[in-house]
Amino acid sequence: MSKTMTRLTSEDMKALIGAMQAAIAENAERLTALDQAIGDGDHGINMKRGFDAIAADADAICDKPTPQALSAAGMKLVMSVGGASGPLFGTLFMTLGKSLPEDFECGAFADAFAKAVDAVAARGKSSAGQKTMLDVLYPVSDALAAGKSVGEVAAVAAEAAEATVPMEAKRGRASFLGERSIGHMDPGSCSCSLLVNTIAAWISAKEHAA
Amino acid sequence: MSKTMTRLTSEDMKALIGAMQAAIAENAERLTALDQAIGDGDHGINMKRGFDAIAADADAICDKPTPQALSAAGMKLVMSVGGASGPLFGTLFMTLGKSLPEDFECGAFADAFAKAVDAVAARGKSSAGQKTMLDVLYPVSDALAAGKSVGEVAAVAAEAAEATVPMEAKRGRASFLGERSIGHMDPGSCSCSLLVNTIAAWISAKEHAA
Amino acid sequence: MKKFINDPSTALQESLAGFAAAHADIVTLAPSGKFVRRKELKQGKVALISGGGSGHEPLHAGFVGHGMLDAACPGEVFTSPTPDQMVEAVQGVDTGAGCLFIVKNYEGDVMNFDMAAEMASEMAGARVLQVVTNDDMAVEDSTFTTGRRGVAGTLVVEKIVGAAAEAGMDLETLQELGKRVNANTRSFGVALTSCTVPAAGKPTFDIGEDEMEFGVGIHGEPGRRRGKLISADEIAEEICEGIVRELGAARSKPVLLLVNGFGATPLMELYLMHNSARKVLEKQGVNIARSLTGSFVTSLDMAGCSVTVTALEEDMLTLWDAQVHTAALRMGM
Amino acid sequence: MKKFINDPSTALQESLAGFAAAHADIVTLAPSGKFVRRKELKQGKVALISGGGSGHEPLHAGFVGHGMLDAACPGEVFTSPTPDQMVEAVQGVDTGAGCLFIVKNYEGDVMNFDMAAEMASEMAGARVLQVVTNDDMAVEDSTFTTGRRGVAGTLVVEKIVGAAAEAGMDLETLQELGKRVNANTRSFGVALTSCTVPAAGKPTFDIGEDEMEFGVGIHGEPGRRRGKLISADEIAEEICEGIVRELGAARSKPVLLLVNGFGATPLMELYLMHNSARKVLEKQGVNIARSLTGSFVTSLDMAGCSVTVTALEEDMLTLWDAQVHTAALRMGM
Ligand SMILES: Nc1ncnc2c1ncn2[C@@H]1O[C@H](COP(=O)(O)OP(=O)(O)O)[C@@H](O)[C@H]1O
Ligand SMILES: Nc1ncnc2c1ncn2[C@@H]1O[C@H](COP(=O)(O)OP(=O)(O)O)[C@@H](O)[C@H]1O
Ligand SMILES: [Mg+2]
Ligand SMILES: [Mg+2]
Ligand SMILES: [Mg+2]
Ligand SMILES: [Mg+2]
Repeated sequence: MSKTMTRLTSEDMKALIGAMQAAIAENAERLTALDQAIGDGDHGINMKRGFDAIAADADAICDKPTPQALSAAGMKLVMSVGGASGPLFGTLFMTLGKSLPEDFECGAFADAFAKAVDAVAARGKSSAGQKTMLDVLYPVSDALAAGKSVGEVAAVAAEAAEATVPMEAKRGRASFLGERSIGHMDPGSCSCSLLVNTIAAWISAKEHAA
Repeated sequence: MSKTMTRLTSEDMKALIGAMQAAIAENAERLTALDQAIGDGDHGINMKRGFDAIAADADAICDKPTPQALSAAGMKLVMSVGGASGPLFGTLFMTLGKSLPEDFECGAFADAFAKAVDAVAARGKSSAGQKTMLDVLYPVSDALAAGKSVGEVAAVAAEAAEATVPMEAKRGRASFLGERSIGHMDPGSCSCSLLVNTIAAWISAKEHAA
Repeated sequence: MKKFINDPSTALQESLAGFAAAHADIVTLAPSGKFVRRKELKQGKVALISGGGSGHEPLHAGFVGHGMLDAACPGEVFTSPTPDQMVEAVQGVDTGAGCLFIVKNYEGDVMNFDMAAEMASEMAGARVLQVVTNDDMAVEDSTFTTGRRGVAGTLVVEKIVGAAAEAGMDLETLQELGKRVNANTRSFGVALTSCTVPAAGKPTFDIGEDEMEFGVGIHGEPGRRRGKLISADEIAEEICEGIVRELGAARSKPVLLLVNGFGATPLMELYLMHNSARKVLEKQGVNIARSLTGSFVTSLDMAGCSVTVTALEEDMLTLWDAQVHTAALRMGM
Repeated sequence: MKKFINDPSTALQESLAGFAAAHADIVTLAPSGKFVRRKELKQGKVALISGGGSGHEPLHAGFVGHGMLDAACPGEVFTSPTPDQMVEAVQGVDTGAGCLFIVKNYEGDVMNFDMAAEMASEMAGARVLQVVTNDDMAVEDSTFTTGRRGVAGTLVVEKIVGAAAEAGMDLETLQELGKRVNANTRSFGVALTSCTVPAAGKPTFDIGEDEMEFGVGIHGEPGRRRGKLISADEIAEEICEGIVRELGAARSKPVLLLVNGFGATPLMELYLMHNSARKVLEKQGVNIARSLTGSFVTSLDMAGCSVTVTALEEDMLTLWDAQVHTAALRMGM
């Protein structure tokens, strides 16, 4: 992420939404399969419903300044996804929106992201090490705070998702399985990593083009 | 069947019951499979329940003279089999009992058998050519009337059962299938042939031993 | 075969024992196990007795009680009961006004109930009349053959005739009413999977992952034809247009729409089918006055459903709405 | 996948439309499709609102009506509803006495209902309390983890609290009652087959022809362990002995026994399971005062069943017997 002040244009935001929607759609089956193994088999379907809803409303959302657009996208997720991931991803985006100034640089983004992750933990009454999306969100937050490059942040996310495989779930549906949850990747962690990677790729491409 | 007067002893009858019970038990799965193809998949189970019930009461049944024993066996079938085969096989045995003198020779047996088959047709409101047990019972009745040997009668029964394969059912559950009933042997015809062959084998063995 | 059972040969009696214990306020299982009867008989009322092979639960025992049946005789799975069961039932529930047998049109049932009726009148001097139901449109009607099967429409006959019996109607009039309801009723069923008879241990028929059976009976009998799986709307269209055609002039009457599951079909799909059927019927100008959705006349664990339509004459509509208190159907009390 | 549907993405709304049309005398579907409400509201009565992922029919919409719920919010299949649904439902059915949310303990449900409760009080000034059900004994209880799931016992909470609300009990007392019923209730489920989520198109889990899943949830979540298929009596013994142990001292109270099918299990097997469960409970000296047998809290087309036992305190027994008139449960009216 560039160290200079950034303001996402409406076009940027639309492009980002399109990229995230496409990434979720392409991986929906895989996400659902992960959830079939240790959950109830709907995670891909849920995420797709949410990002399709955001995309359907992208014009209105992207008319707003970035913080408000993030809040609006979060509210869309809350109102369209349901399940555990709806309130959690919704809270993530909504809190990010609430905490971000209109023009922001890397440090401000990292601060806002940290607040957003804490809000997710509060909403989910959960913490790190419980085999949930937090196990990707916290490492990503730390990497951002440490000023890592977008490529590095993306790698952290991917590794963190991978690292949920040997964990025993303590929160979310997978917790019902106890020890049997070991050996499978947490679906929500997989979508977090996917979204982080998608955003990182978009930023890299843009920086490269610039 | 011998032309001389016959009187079945209690032991004869018990042996016959045992032979029929064994034949049905050995073939129950095959009969059920035939009924799965064009009926409701219970014919073997039904027949087995009936002949097991007769066998369980064989002492009491075989204490009686042959005609009364036949009637009692028929009543046992009626009260234990259910389905279409219960009343029909029951009527066959009951009418045979009612029509047979205590001492009988071949001709009297053929007459009684013909009456019994007519009673089956009346109970079933059915006639020859409808792909039912009657398509074995009538040829067997004719063969008996013609004074054929037990071996010949058994062969007639087996051929007649085989001949139900290309027929279209007009009575019984298979009739619901219309043309799709073509190409399968009628289960009730198969059990008739099986019983006739079992009895024939028993008589042959006895005559041979005598 | 995967079922909650201990032993196929005792499954029926264990299930009946559970049923009777669960509904001891409504029914009693005869000590012989041969029939289930209404706990409190109503003196002077015509006794309604039905029965048939088991595996169609809640039919028939689930419909024993106030405003419906007085006794139900459960045969082995998919095998009609034996005459002694109905004879015992007549002796158990006839309070002097006579008995009406409600029999589904299968030769096994018809013959066993016929024999029972003969025996009951010879032995006990009981007055017995019968109504034979044959609502299954999938089979061609004919007097030279077995003709149409009795399927889910039997429930409609039992409910309406049951209400009339409760109201004190006499035996002959009840028989006439039963025949009239049956004549006004048509059903058609489709299956997505086979059922498995416990004693047989394997499915009655094989069916491909993309196939369905049209015109299936309630015993997993192969139906009219095998075809590709089609959508709920297409199924509803094929079934309902056929039913409306067969009902002829009666289609202008208010109708009862029964969407019936075969045992393994979830309610979510049945209500969706109800929705699809309703759209077709309404497009055809049919007035759906009453409806019932659920698994009432089943085929063990078969996935599938049937649609039944009864054209309701005025008396039938009133009788349909009458109080009923049975294990599987309860209204107004 | 073999289902009676047109398109997985419209299946829920079509099914809801069918449900609402079939039961127009009892319920109304909000024009937005976001909730199903009781047709006639009772002024001054606390409004009971439940909901959750769909695929558990008849839960919850089938329990909307006199003596039970005022509104049900159906989420997508196995996905909790979104907060806007509950907020709309509050606006639709709150007559001033406040609202009680009855929520099954899944994080999705808890979070969405929490958000809805916050929004409803912020936006509309509504008074909202909640009862979270967690009767599933298959999962260990713990405050550090998600804890036990809410399963079939939810129906018992809805019935008893519903009757109390109908009788005019206030919001706080209802919440206390709901918690008490939940605390007195334990369930355990087993599955013979998986279910298939329409949008996923294939079974949630694979299971061998001779295997069963012990402690399965109502979403086809893998359970506590996979084991060989055992007999109904053995299953009942394992489940009921565990439940009685967990109920502790409450086992001396009269109990309600609920044998619940998961969607593809026929009634014949459920009554057999009832019989098996009854034998075990009676051997343990438990007094079965009431019972319910049927498919009430399902998992789409999963074959399986659960056993629920509620130790009934005196007030609960009276409330269980109170009149109720919903699509799926009807007593006394
Ligand atoms: N309490 C929680 N805190 C953080 N994340 C959670 C929590 N509960 C669930 N999750 C995340 O949500 C994901 C599941 O989302 P999804 O399948 O869409 O919802 P549901 O579990 O309701 O079906 C899990 O993989 C996990 O990452
Ligand atoms: N009306 C009838 N007349 C003569 N035989 C019949 C008639 N109906 C059925 N059957 C015979 O009964 C056999 C079926 O017996 P079974 O399977 O035991 O009874 P169900 O058909 O009631 O299940 C058929 O194969 C046929 O031979
Ligand atoms: Mg999920
Ligand atoms: Mg048969
Ligand atoms: Mg049969
Ligand atoms: Mg879910």
